[in-house]
Amino acid sequence: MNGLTMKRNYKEMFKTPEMLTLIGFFVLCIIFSVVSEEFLSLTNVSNIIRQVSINGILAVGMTFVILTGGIDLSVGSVMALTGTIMAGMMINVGLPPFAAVLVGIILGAVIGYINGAFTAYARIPAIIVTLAMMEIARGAALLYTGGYPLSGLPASYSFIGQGYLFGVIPMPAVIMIIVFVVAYIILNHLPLGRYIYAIGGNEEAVRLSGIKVKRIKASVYLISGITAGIAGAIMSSRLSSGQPMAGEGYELDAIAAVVLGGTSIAGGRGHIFGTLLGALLLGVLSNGLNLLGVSPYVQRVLKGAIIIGAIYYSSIRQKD
Amino acid sequence: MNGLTMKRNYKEMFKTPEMLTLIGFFVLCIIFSVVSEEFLSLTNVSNIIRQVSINGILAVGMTFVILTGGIDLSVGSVMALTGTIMAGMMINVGLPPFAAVLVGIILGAVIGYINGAFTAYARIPAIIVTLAMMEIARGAALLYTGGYPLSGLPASYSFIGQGYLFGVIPMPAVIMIIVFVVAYIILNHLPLGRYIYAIGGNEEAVRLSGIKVKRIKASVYLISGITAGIAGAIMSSRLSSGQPMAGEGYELDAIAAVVLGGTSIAGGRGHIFGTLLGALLLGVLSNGLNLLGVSPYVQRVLKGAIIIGAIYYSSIRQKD
Amino acid sequence: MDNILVMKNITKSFPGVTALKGVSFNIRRGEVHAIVGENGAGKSTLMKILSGVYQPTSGEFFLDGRKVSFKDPKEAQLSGISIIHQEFSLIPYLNSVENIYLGREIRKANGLLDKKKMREKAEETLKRLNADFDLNKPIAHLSVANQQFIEIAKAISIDTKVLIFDEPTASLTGNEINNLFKLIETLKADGVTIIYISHHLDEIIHICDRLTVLRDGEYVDTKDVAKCTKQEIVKMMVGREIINVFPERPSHHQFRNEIRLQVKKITNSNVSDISFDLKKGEILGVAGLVGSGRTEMVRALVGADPAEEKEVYINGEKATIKNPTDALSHGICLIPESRKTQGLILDMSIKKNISLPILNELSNRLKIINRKRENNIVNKSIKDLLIKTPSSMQKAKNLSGGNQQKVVLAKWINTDSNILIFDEPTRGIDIGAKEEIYRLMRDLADDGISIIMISSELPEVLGMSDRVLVMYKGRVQAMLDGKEATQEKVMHYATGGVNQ
Amino acid sequence: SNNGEGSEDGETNASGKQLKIGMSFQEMNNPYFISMNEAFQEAAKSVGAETIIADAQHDVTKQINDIDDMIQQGIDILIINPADSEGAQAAVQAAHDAGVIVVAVDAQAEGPLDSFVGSKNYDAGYLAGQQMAEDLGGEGKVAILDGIPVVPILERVEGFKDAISEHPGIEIVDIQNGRQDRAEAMSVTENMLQANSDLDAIFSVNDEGALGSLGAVEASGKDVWIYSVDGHPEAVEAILSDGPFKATTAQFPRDQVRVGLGIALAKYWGAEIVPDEIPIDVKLLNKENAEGFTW
Ligand SMILES: Nc1ncnc2c1ncn2[C@@H]1O[C@H](COP(=O)(O)OP(=O)(O)OP(=O)(O)O)[C@@H](O)[C@H]1O
Ligand SMILES: Nc1ncnc2c1ncn2[C@@H]1O[C@H](COP(=O)(O)OP(=O)(O)OP(=O)(O)O)[C@@H](O)[C@H]1O
Ligand SMILES: [Mg+2]
Ligand SMILES: [Mg+2]
Repeated sequence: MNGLTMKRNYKEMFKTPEMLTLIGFFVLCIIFSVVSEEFLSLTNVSNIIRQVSINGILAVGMTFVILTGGIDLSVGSVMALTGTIMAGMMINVGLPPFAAVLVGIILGAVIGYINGAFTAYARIPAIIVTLAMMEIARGAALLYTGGYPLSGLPASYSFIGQGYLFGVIPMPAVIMIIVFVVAYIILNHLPLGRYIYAIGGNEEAVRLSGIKVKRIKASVYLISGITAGIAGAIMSSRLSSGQPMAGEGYELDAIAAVVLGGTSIAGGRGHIFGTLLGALLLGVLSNGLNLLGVSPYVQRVLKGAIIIGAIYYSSIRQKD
Repeated sequence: MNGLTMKRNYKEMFKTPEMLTLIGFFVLCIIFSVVSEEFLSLTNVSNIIRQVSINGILAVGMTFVILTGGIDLSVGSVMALTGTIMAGMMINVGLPPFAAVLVGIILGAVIGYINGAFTAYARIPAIIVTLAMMEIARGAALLYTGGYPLSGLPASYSFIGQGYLFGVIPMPAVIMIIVFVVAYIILNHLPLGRYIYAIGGNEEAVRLSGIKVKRIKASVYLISGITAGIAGAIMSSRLSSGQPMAGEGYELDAIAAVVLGGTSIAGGRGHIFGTLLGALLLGVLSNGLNLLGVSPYVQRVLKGAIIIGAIYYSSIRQKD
Repeated sequence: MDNILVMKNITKSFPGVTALKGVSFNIRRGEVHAIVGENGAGKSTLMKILSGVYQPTSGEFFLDGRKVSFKDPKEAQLSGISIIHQEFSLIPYLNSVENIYLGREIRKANGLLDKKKMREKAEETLKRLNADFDLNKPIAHLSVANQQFIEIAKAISIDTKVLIFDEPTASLTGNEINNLFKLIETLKADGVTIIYISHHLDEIIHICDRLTVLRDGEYVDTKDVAKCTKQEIVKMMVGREIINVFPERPSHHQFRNEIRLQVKKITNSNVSDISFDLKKGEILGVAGLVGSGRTEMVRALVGADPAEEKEVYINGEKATIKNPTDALSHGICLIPESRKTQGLILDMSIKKNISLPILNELSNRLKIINRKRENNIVNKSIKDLLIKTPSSMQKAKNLSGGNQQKVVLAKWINTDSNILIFDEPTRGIDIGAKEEIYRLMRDLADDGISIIMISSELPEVLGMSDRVLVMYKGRVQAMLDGKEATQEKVMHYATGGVNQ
Repeated sequence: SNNGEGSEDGETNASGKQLKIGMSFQEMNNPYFISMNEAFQEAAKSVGAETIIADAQHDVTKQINDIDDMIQQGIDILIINPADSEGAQAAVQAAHDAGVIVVAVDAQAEGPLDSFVGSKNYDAGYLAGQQMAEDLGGEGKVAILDGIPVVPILERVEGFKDAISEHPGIEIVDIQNGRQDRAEAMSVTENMLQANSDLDAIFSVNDEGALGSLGAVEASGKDVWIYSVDGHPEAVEAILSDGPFKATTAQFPRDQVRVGLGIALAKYWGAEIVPDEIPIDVKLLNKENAEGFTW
């Protein structure tokens, strides 16, 4: 009986959405490595991870938000705003990189908290609050920079976005992995994480359990603001400048990563490593198609088709 | 007792979200007409209605989708694709405008149905399906046109987007009003409308009532595809060309109109004329800010702030 | 005998559970047939198969001698089988008329909805039920009882041969139950066959002709109701004798004079000027008709709903309670009446549901949850409350109603609160489990915990309470001593009577 | 940057009102257009005109709406920097019908324009191609980092290809689209470098994309040279720093606006005949001559 249960669990594990994204990921990798010899080279792999990192980090914050049943459409703009503010702090105010990054991340947290407060305390639908914040943060970034990218960052700052740990692991990837591990601990080993899942499942039941639901709902947007700030640091370092127009449309990529990773858009169910997989899958997809020299227009069609296909396939498998 | 109920209903009517959007709308109109003399001129009013029409039409389809608890992120791209196909049909195939528009709208319906089929039958979250479709349709539009806008449309075609009925009412506005009236009848006087509301309220219960839930869920995306096709016709006529890159970000404007109009993003509650109000409010906002000569960057910040402010204010009123 | 329904070897498996194992029996034309059994015995599952919600894994059934299999509920309805579900299946934001006619809309010749006609017919149907309320309100704003009426109206507004009631009285009280019984008589006289599921054996003895017992998904027996006693039925269901469901009340109360909770003047839109006190180790029963504001009173007390006025003293000290968190920190917790919408996170495991309110206590200094302690506490609860589940990892939504209720109880009992408020704690629970829950409440009280128990079941209120608070229209109508309280007295006050 | 304050004795129109000039930009998120706006504001101020500007954010429909709103405000002159040549037609027509003088700058627009002022984009691509071929000694493998498919961009690519076709030793091995966006261009270039390990040079259709490529090339440590079009301040800096960025063909956004506004004013003052099209020269910037260049 116990063996049977084990076996069943084992079989069911293969039907979880994360597992299917994993399979999809490997299938894609195999295809690409057959058709393109560069694909599996060390430099390309580190390439992919570096390219994935910004979306991966944004997707972590998005996972927290989506788990509570919310959504954060402002991440791309907030990333741009924090990135330009960081650049401005270094260039115009003369703060050292570390302090400038801190200022930017705190700003991200504050913006996230404002999103959260309007969503949780004022009960305005998250999609509206964060849509409005998307415009506000973008406008603010443009106002702050006057539309110009802010350049002239200290050379040392480039380490965050362009450097390597031990000479091989790209720093953005290192940061992304740290962000994922912290998120994993919060979601799986702290009460906060449980509450986040529980709120996505049944908010009223959590409230009656004596838990401060509003505070937790606000906090997930704050977390998303922080991850947007971290992404802003990497972005500004990678581009050696604060770009007020960076990150347009990134919110949709982050959502795609989260949902491809098996997190239910209605909240309550999902796994942070699913999100990592989702981000990797998207990254591999665009890297592979680029390596194959597929026309950009065809790439868009293929990308969309593969996303639907992957999820469709996984949904069939789950039904068996 | 009856009088009391009446009175309460009357008072409660003023607390519905639509009513609050209406109030916000009038407040904005009053402010703008005080500070800008051009605002209330006949030509400017017809201007606003024309400017609103594309978003208004997209928002009608979006209302259907959101009422069932879904979302359609592909409307902007589908509008671009149908618009370019219509242009292509006239320019390359030589179809008369009427036939070309029909082809485009049918294409919109087919794409919408594909969205719906994946959402309803394959149970893939709408946000993912339509996100993928957004990429696919955009890629297809670019492929079809080779990236160039398609120009050389017959002169008669410009009537749809640039003409006037009785010499004063802009055609796009006429079309928009027809679309709203048809939507009103479907939602309020046909069983289909009931089912759409009901599915957003409690899908399982609707299924238990023996209603073909999947078919209805698929149909709302089809409707959204049709409205995207209609918007595509107006767009291509207004722009005298098929623009493969048109409509980026329009999905968010359409969602904003729907939600500002008081439709619950979770589905089940809302009113189609609320959506019209929401679209008008957004249109008046950007027209008024333009007339006041507000800087484009500040406009973005203000637009976001006013949207949040309006909904926040309405949510406070509702709580009283 | 003329059988309208014949079931042969019906089996239904869900992943990990076999809910029905080869069930065969017959329903006679025109009878009122009861199905009884413990929670999770498979009653609802069987009814869902008969009404087209589920398809059997194997086996078959015959309606009027014809083999039938329904692919959806509409097909079953068209063949003449309708069901009133245990869990409501209404659309919250549609109004009563729209709900009643959902899927069967009446149209005018031009194809548009005939709203007037549907409204008139709905009014007619509701009149048959003696129900009276605003048909324009979205049903989310109606009380549970009125929602139940809409469910019934929905089912009887169709011509039907077999009508299934799955625990229809779980949210009804006194008069409404009598109305329902009258309705059943009328339907029966009209030749409708009725299948009736309930955990209230008195009701079954009152209105049913025959009964069938299910246990653990298996058919046990079918009997004439007239020929068996309540004791026999209980024994068939549970497999053992239950002599007295209510535990002995202690003859002398050890904490008699220690007042633990004092409530003064709770007032909000649903209740006004509620004052009472609660002693240490006492069970205070709260009785009243549906809609009398019992739930609203306790929700306002724990801060789940706002109150315009409220003073709360705990052990003589003033306590500020603005939300359930404050309440919990003062040792007060409310175990809500609706397990699905207020009690459980259905997609989460039993374990995570039970430990939710106590996660902070289960965490170490770094706030990391101690999994081992969590498992121990949860497993102990499962054992103590006899929750029937393959493992603590089972999702709450896969449990039967009664077992879900036990999970809800476990969740709040573990918070170590001094004041427990149970709102309809045994709603939908089988008699065996009820006995355990009563035992548990009595043990808690004997340990000095104070209990407020809201219940729509008078015998339960009378059997358990040290004192009984009776509510009427949002006010406290009377406070009775438990020993003196009788069915008649309570009903007198609950219907608005004043001191006799 | 809104209503420029017109002086008392400023230019007035027939009805005695102050002259109003509107300028609609395709985008305002990039120094190129910002410097255009600066030149516009200065020039308008010097004739005492009131100014109105709008940012289409790359959306022609928004541009049409913006221009409709400007017409409501009674502009006399419209300087349009079209987000799309065809799509702007309705706006040009509406302005024209309202008696507004319309001049397109930077990119052509359909409809009854009074004049068009724009860079010689074909030359810009051609010059960059020539310089690349020269630097490579007539041999090598090169790639194109394409952009948004609008006429000026397409002309640059055409000019570049024509220049390269004069050197049979040079092969175009890859064309990818960086959407003229720095972050996008960086990722695309990373992949391009991966796919073509023996790449010698990249031509980007604009500096914004080239700066993205530069980041990718520097990070890869490969010796790949970059050529581009625009004259962006950061590009100038990069060229002077002796890195992989070798040359860019500079445009003159301020002059385009100045000339465009001048023509419009001439029309406004009554000129009957003005040139339909005034191409503005472009200038190749490399290490030798880039010092001191600004827009
Ligand atoms: N959808 C489902 N998935 C998995 N298991 C299920 C499902 N529905 C019911 N079960 C299981 O089938 C068994 C029978 O459930 P059912 O709801 O029929 O019980 P019941 O007799 O109606 O109980 P109650 O008196 O508590 O309502 C239970 O063990 C239950 O957990
Ligand atoms: N969602 C709601 N909207 C408006 N009024 C409500 C709502 N819920 C309850 N009420 C009203 O509040 C009063 C008390 O409600 P309720 O029926 O829950 O009382 P109760 O005594 O707890 O009864 P029970 O617990 O048996 O349902 C009633 O007048 C009811 O109509
Ligand atoms: Mg049941
Ligand atoms: Mg109650």
